Amino acid sequence: MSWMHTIFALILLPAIATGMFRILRGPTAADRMMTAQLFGTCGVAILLLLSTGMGNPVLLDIALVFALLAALATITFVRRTWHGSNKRNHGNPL
Amino acid sequence: MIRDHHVPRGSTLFDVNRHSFLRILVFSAVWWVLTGSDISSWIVGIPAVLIASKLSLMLSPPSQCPLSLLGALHFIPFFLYQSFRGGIDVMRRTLLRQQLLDPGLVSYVTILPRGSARIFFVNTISLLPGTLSAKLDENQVTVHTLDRGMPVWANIQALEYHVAALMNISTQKKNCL
Amino acid sequence: MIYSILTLFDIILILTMLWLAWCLLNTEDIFKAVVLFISFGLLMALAWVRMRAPDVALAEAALGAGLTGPLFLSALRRMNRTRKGERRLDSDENREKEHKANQEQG
Amino acid sequence: MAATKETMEILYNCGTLFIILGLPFFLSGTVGLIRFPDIYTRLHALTKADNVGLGCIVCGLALQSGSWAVTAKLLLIWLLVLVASSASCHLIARSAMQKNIEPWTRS
Repeated sequence: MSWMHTIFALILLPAIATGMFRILRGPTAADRMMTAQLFGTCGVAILLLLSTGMGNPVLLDIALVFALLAALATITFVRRTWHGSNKRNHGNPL
Repeated sequence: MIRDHHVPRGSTLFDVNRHSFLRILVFSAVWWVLTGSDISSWIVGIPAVLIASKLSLMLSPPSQCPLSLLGALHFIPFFLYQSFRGGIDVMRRTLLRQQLLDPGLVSYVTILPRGSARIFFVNTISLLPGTLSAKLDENQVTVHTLDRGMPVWANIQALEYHVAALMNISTQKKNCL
Repeated sequence: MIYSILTLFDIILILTMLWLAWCLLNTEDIFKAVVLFISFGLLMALAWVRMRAPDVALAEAALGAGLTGPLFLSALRRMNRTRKGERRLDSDENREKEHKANQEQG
Repeated sequence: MAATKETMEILYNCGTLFIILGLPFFLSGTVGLIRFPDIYTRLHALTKADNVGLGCIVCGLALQSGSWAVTAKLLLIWLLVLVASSASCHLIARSAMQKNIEPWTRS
């Protein structure tokens, strides 16, 4: 247990909360998706810090899953949702 | 994608050449990292490692431009330093009061061969200071830059040189395949 | 000391999640809702961690954010395609058309 | 054993410094996401700042952990995030180019 790491994690939490504005406001769909990516990266950092702060090494595994799956969502978004939405203009989907 | 190479595809399941040995070593290391020092986990681990190395050999067959250790020793410090500079650069632009942005598109023709070297190059461009790879047509990379005043061209060229050294590609030859 | 910091952490996390959930329920744009859902899943995993249930957090991160998110995104594309093919099964227009047809027959 | 204890303490403090160094990168990544004018510049802020910030934090935690297994796991996580974010960054930028989204320019 270390209070210092907990404070660091606490500092990172507003970074996530502020990212919300971009989801609400983002003009294009990609802007919104990028915020989800930011949540993923910040979430990994918070989990790493909490794993020392709470003294629980299992949290490293959760961080690993975060790192893998946040990217999965972005890639699905680009290949499925965003590309498919106006295929008429550009005939070459990837 | 590199497809026209001569790796014995129809070989036996566990024929031990240099490539498969290396991959088995890498995947064993990953398994060790994931599970820690628990010996009983290797009951599942050994089959998993073998299947993973077989699959990886099938999906991305070893290229003729293998990684060089010396190149990696040069590349890693270069990459760490450059990406750190990139982070500092972005931080400066975001936190200062007036906006220091002068974005634009730069196009760059790479001499790296198609395949893993070029993909690696395009992906690492995004982590360099002020550059972001936005498009890849054959050997032409379109790079978005945060500041047109930066020496983008020189930066990318340095990166290309290091990637070539990492992948054992001589920069004189146009194509290593 | 550490407990007060963790409590503060929890409070901020809860407030963020409540705000997120409120926006998620209120939004009209479906894509925005999907992105908010993915973000909510990630924060929910953090919340499970704070409730000392790391195994549930693992499942939440994998299922909530990792699988359901891409699933929704794929479904969204199907929905758009259906809409373009003028075959909106569930829309009010269709229902009105059916209603009119029924009335004409009746 | 006093010497090893001292080195441990030095390593621990170095790790703390690294973590403190990493935090502003994350904050600047978020600020950039909010402040920058178009999608490409936001991608710049997101990928670079966050990766460097995570790198600093991983480095600091690795120095503090004092065990090779934990260090290797932290490095694996960082590598995964690095690969994932650079790949998805390129994908988003390429799709944006294909959709003819014009980059913002100073005019």
